[in-house]
Amino acid sequence: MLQLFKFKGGVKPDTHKAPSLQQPIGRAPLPPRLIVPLHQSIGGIPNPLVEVGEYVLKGQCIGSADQWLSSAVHAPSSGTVVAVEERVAAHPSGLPTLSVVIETDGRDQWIERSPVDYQRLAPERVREILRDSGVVGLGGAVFPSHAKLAAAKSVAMDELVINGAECEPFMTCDDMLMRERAEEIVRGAGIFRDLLKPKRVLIGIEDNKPEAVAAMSAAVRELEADYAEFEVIAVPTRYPAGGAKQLIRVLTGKEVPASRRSPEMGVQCFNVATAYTAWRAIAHGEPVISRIVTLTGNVDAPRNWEALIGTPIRDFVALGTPQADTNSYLMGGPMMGFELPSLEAPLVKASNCIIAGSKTLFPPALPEMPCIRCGACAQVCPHELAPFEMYWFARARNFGKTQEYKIFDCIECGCCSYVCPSHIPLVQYFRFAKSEIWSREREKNKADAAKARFESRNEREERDKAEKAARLAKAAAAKKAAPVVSESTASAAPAAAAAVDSASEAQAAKQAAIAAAIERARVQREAVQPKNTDALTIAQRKEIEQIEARRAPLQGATSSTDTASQPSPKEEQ
Amino acid sequence: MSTQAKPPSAMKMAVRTAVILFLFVVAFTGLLSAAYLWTLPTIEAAAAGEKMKLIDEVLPRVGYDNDLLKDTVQLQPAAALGQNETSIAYRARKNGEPAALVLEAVAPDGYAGKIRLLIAFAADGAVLGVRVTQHKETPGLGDYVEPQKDKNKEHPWITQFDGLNPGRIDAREWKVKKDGGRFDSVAGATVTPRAVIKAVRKAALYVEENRQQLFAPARGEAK
Amino acid sequence: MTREEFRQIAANGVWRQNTSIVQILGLCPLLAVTTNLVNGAMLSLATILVMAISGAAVASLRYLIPHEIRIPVFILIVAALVTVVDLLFNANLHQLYLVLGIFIPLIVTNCIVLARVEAYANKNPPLQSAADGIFMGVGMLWTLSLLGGLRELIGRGTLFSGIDMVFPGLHPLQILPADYPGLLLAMLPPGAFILLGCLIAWKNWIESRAAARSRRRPPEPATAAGCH
Amino acid sequence: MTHYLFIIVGAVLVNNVVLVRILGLCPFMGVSKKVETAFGMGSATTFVLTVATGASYVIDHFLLMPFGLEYLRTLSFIVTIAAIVQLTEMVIQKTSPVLHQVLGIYLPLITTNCAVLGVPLLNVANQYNFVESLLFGAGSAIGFSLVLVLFAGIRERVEGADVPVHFRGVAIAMVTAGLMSLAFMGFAGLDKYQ
Amino acid sequence: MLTAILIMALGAIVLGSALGYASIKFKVEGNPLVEKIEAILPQTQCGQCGYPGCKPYAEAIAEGEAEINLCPPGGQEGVRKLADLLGREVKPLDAEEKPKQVAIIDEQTCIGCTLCIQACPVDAIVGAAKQMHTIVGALCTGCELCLPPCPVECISMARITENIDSWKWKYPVIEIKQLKRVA
Amino acid sequence: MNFSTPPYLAQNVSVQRVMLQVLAALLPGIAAYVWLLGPAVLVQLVVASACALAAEAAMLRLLGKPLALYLGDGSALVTAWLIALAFPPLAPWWLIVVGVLFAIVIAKHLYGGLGQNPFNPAMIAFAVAIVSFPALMSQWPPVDTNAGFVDQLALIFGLAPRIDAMSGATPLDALKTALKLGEGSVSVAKIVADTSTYGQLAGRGWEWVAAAYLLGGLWLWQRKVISAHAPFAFIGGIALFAGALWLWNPAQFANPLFHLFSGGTMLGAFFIVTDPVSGCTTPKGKLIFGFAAGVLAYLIRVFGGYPDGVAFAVLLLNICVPLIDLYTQPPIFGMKGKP
Ligand SMILES: Cc1cc2nc3c(=O)[nH]c(=O)nc-3n(C[C@H](O)[C@H](O)[C@H](O)COP(=O)(O)O)c2cc1C
Ligand SMILES: Cc1cc2nc3c(=O)[nH]c(=O)nc-3n(C[C@H](O)[C@H](O)[C@H](O)COP(=O)(O)O)c2cc1C
Ligand SMILES: Cc1cc2nc3c(=O)[nH]c(=O)nc-3n(C[C@H](O)[C@H](O)[C@H](O)COP(=O)(O)O)c2cc1C
Ligand SMILES: Cc1cc2nc3c(=O)[nH]c(=O)nc-3n(C[C@H](O)[C@H](O)[C@H](O)CO)c2cc1C
Ligand code: SF4
Ligand code: SF4
Ligand code: SF4
Ligand code: SF4
Ligand code: FES
Repeated sequence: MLQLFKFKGGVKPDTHKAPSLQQPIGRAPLPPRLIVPLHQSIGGIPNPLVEVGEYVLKGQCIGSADQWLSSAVHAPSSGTVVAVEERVAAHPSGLPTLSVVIETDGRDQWIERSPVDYQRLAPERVREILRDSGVVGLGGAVFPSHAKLAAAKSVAMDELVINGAECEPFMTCDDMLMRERAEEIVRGAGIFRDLLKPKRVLIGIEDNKPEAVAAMSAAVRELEADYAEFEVIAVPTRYPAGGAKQLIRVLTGKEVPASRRSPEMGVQCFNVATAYTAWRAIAHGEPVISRIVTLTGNVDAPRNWEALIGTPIRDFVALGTPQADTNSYLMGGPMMGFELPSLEAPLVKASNCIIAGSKTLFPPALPEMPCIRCGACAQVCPHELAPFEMYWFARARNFGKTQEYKIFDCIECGCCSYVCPSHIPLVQYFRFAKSEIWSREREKNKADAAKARFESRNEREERDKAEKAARLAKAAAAKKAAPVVSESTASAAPAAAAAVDSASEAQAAKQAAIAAAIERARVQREAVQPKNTDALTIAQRKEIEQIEARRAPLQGATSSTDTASQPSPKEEQ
Repeated sequence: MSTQAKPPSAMKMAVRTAVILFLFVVAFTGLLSAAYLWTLPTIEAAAAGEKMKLIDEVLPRVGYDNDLLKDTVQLQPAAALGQNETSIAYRARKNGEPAALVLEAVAPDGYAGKIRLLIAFAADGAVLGVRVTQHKETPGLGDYVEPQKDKNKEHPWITQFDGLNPGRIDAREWKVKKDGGRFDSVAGATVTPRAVIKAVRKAALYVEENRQQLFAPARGEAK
Repeated sequence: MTREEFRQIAANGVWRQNTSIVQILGLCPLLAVTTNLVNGAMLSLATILVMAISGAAVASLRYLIPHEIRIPVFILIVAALVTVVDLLFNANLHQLYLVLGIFIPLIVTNCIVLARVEAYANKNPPLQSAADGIFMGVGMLWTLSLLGGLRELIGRGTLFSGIDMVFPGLHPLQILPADYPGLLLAMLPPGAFILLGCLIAWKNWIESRAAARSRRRPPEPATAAGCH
Repeated sequence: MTHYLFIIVGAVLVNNVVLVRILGLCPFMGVSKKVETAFGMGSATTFVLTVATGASYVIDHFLLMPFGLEYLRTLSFIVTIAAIVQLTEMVIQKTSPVLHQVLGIYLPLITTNCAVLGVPLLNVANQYNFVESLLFGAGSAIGFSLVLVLFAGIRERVEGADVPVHFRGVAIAMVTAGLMSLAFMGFAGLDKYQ
Repeated sequence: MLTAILIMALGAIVLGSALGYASIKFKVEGNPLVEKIEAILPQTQCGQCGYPGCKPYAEAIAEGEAEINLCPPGGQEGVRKLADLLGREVKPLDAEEKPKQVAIIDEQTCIGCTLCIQACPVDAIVGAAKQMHTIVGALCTGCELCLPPCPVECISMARITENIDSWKWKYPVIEIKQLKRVA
Repeated sequence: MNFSTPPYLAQNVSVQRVMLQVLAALLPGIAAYVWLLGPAVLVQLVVASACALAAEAAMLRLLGKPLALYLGDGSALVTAWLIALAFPPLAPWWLIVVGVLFAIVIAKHLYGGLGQNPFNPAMIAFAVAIVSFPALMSQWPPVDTNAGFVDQLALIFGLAPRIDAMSGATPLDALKTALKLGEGSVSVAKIVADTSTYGQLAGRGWEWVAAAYLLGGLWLWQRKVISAHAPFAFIGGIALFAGALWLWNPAQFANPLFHLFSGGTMLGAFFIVTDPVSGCTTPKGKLIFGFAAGVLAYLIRVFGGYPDGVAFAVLLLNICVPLIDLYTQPPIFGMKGKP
């Protein structure tokens, strides 16, 4: 048996897993409308490939990966695209994001699927297929999996860790998946193994899921021949044993610091569901259009459902019949998840669990008291940070100090908040500090770029001025018909000679043009202004669109980083 | 702003600043020295007055007629006085006859370090007066040996020594009441008085021992 | 010097740029000698003298002083004046001289003196500079006296102790009952720091009240720490 | 030997320049907002103060005392110190930009640090010899730097605290200094064996 | 008295010449402080501080001539950083804090006069003479300098609104009582 | 809006519970104290608690903080009880009031209240009192003169004159004075044998009070309210220095057990150096804090100007806490053995 290691800290909340384990995975009914956000993974935002009114087939790509670090998005069922617009997202902000809305036709008609024998393909090609099938980490981070499948060049890959720990309370989607589809998970892990070529493949499962351990062990045993280096290991139950770094630590003894990526230390980690979807994508040609979602909490029928991505959460939770005193819905587990701002938001690839909450299940937060520096938070922090110090400085908005205390090593697991006797929402403070730091970083970069442009502009102006002076001097000299041009002016503006032209004349012409233009514009404005902006004619709209279209490439050409700050045309008026 | 002007060479600059500084220094040192010379006599008088004021507290003017600041004797360091440097004793005379002696003693074992005392002795060795001139005893606790700080304004603690002659009083009595002696003390702070009492007694015995030299009429060095 | 200018200088010195509780300079004498009111006041008077004369002197000589050696020259002027004052104290107020100890010579390094010389006298005419020195000193005078009075009162229950060193005929006042035990801490360095802290907070309070009244909009707290 | 030890302990802790003797307060309050800067100020002051005590001793014993010019002490000490500071600053700025980064902005402030003049004057009052003077100077400077850095540590922390509005900033720093000074009273008596 | 003057004069000559010599020998140009200050300023180059650009303002601060609370785009946060750097007390900003903005050109009205291009300090406007101009949103710092020169007033400022990528987690708890107190 | 944030689960812990456990742990010590010196200390506890709650309430009102929430947290009571236990039991009532006011108003609320004070409020109270009123603070009733409760009340409330008989010194103080007066001619053994002040280990009966504090402290440790680092480092610091000097010269220095069971050692070790707010937070920091405080406490009580050094030692270490914490941050996950 493998020697297990320990990670420091961690907590043991009640698991509440049993209720949703009573039933096998069900297939959620097809909803009348699917709302598919284009941005469902880390990385570039996929470009929409469909227009309103287009008919799409199940599995048809509707958003193509934008860059290498990006992942495609597919239609979960067949039907008509009724809108490509901003829809509220399953995101704590409750802000909208560009989504494709499909009215399903109930036929659920697949596009043509093309399974491949990946062992014959070049690894590059396999990764491309995974990207174009929208395979992303289903453990929660939705990081494009193909990007994680390139081994570091300098370090040999020792271990591939398959994460079946599922340490969050309430959540059972991975557990059920392992119980019911163990073989496909193992085969999917086999793809990862073949791409990464590790010495061992370690499947870690918390020891409170004996059925899953048994099922996975059986699957590995059955497939023995090809999967000899696979090992299924029960790890002690302690939140957050499922955090990639914690699981890696427990299984291999390696500690991956925040500043490094795990492949650099010869190990990589994937969630079991990710492995499953990878197998489906390669061996069946099925892109990621559905996932297992646990529906539990304050509902009459807790259960795991295989639901289509894009299913509105309102439709989804109805499957479990929430009880009357339900007052909130969480997406994700109770430790790391968030309260859904709206039930109109759809399920996405990251939605592993929906919990209906009530006052008794999740009592309202007790009032925040001051930190008494008791150190309990530091004792349970799996990353061995000093949460109370980060809190102290985050609260005072001293962000430099929070970084000194390594706020970016915090994985936001919530253990610290869980044990804090002062009921401080520590994780919130950390999130607040992190997003402030990021935003300042953005602003700083912008300021630096602005400064550079300002300086180059100043330089250019200086040069122009010098040139102009030279030109004028030359012109004056010419007028005087002086036979000799002074040495220095000649060298200063050698090219200007061709454009000798009375400067004042040009000035006058320009002035007149401007005056005319001003007049024109005044008339124009007077004509336009009284009109109400929302009563625009189709023609006018078209015109605006044309202008927009003209601007778009311009923007693309010049804007480098921040497309976000470009206001949409609506705001313009 | 003469940035356009060529900066002068280092040597030239050195000379220039030196000269200017020189002029300023001469002017202001002159001013200062003048003030010093002008105030010098007053300062000396003030210092002497201060000294006399202190001495007056332990030795009333009526008892002598000489200028005792001029009639001094230098004492070598002596353990009995708690001194490890030379110190000065002032001699009071009445009609040329030795009348009293004022000297400094140090009680090394106060609660918080040394306690400096000024003691006046009569020619017969009796203590005429004691004053604490410097100490670091705890304010509000041990500092009642200083008459200004003593709550008992009528008979400050330190006046208990007046008129006593340790040569005639038994050593056992030369202690605080708590230890079976004759001196009062404030409860809770007996370290300080014990130290002062011991120091006064030692000084008295020293005077007794060296009376010859100390009261000798001629100007000479004692011991 | 116009009236308005004069008023400005006075207001700056006495309150707006008060050295002790606004500029937080010249702290050592402020805290060290204020064990009673008389000490504080007398040292302030000495400082006023030095500041007025040095201000005037530097302002008159400012064109003669090269930039490179301006600091040594300023210090020279101030030090010479301080020593004169020191000698005067020694001669005429000998007892007080002994009490104030090294804090008279330390007027030289009292940051205010040099700061005013450098920041004001070096750029302004003599009359204004002298006025500036005097009013800066007046600002110091009232703060030192206030602090000294407070410390004395809390620590001992008296006021004006040591007045006999200046005016031999006068006597200290016993304000609190004679059996008041006296919070000795107030007379010791910790008490000085804490009371000065409270004094500064008091000034902040007055200013924020005045600001609130005049603007009906509260100012930001002095330091932007804490939560909003 | 123990005598020297007691001088140092006395100067650093028992009679700490800042908290007990109340000298050098302006930089103590002014340059203690951050530990880093406090450290720079401390280093600069330590250097200058040690040099200043040495120089003052030499001036006092070889220029002033032989001619009975004790009344020129204040004047000559401070002018010398000012010059030393300025020279040091210029030399450091040219020769070691790194060091200047650390100490540069503090050096000019040192001239107006009472401790720099106060310690040589105390040396004279205590009648210390050359070695004792140097030790006392260095000890005082170390004591200054020590409390400065510790104070900066506390201030950094207190800046995040919910201090009542009117006490924010300097006022609470004063109170903190007061409580530090109270704590330092605990050392009282530890040097009395000298 | 004479000895006094002599001895002091001796000292004066020594120190004076040393200082004078050093002041030339060890002369240093430039001021690293200015760079540090400038790094804090937002580089909007708007001139609202009363100086022609961020750098002149930085120089003025370093010289001790300018207050640190004059830059509105930097906001209170900028004041705080400057105070930190310079060891000065934080002061309230000498203006209202404005929300972040970008300039938008109404393309229908624009006559292509190029005046705004000349005004924009950070080259955020593109376009050629007599053609339509457009503002590159990502580059615009919102300094409003292009508004006055436009002869046809076709430029307006728009607030930047939050989207899902620029969204920030909010400060967790608002201690209401506390707030009231500060106010 | 109900601003709810993850995690949505929480352990059943609160500041109030922590503080109540600390108060509970003090009870055995209080019982032993009452048994030894009579019920006077109970009066002091009541005075201190009432004053602390009143001051806390006033400050909370003044600063506009929610009264109900903070007044019930129990931290003011912990401070008040520690003050009452550290002051002489027959000290006049106003002395304790002054101490408590200093602790709550200046040491605690000027820094923003609970959790934000850099100095230990109770020890500030003690230091202020002993510096300002050394005489009152060094008068402890001898263990034997068990005056009646009424007499004790009369003394506390100033209705009876303070008589010398009521003012002894603690064993530590007495020993120090005796050694000082003896000037090396008397040995510790002789002094201890001479008077009735000294009991088996430390002062007569005082060791029982210390043992009861120890008991309470161990219970706190077992309940995980405090960690063992600081207390044991503190005890170790005192024991090490006391032991070394005792071995070197047993005539002049009392044995380590005497030091461990007299004065504020045990109260300090388990209730004062463990104060989470003003103490170090890292494990290594706690060790340094405890050890250095122990050493300083020993040096001050043996060589310094005050009868016991725990308060000053703790305050001096409070000054160093931010820097100790800064430089003893343990390496975080993945950074072990790396800079
Ligand atoms: C900006 C960024 C770049 C990353 N690049 C890679 C990469 O090149 N290769 C890789 O295997 N993982 C990469 N990762 C993935 C992380 O190392 C980590 O495995 C992944 O985010 C899973 O996170 P989780 O453990 O929180 O789910 C990257 C992550 C981020 C945020
Ligand atoms: C605190 C925490 C707990 C996590 N728990 C789990 C878990 O129980 N199961 C899981 O598969 N991933 C979990 N993750 C995500 C993993 O860190 C990691 O992203 C994932 O295993 C990588 O696989 P993927 O890229 O296939 O998602 C957790 C992450 C964090 C930060
Ligand atoms: C802080 C403090 C300061 C003290 N200062 C003095 C002092 O200055 N002088 C003194 O005699 N006793 C002082 N004592 C008291 C001594 O420690 C000792 O208890 C006392 O002198 C013994 O006196 P007794 O013999 O009257 O009981 C002080 C005590 C304390 C706690
Ligand atoms: C283990 C423990 C020890 C404590 N020790 C003290 C103490 O020594 N002094 C004190 O004033 N408060 C103490 N408290 C109470 C509380 O932390 C204190 O009031 C805060 O310092 C006030 O902010 C203690 C609390 C706990 C939990
Ligand atoms: S658990 Fe809470 S109270 Fe304790 S140190 Fe951490 S943040 Fe502070
Ligand atoms: S949320 Fe961050 S700080 Fe808190 S326990 Fe988890 S990793 Fe540590
Ligand atoms: S106000 Fe600010 S952004 Fe505008 S020019 Fe001045 S420093 Fe730059
Ligand atoms: S486009 Fe206008 S507002 Fe934007 S940066 Fe240029 S001048 Fe400023
Ligand atoms: S007055 Fe002493 S340093 Fe300023």
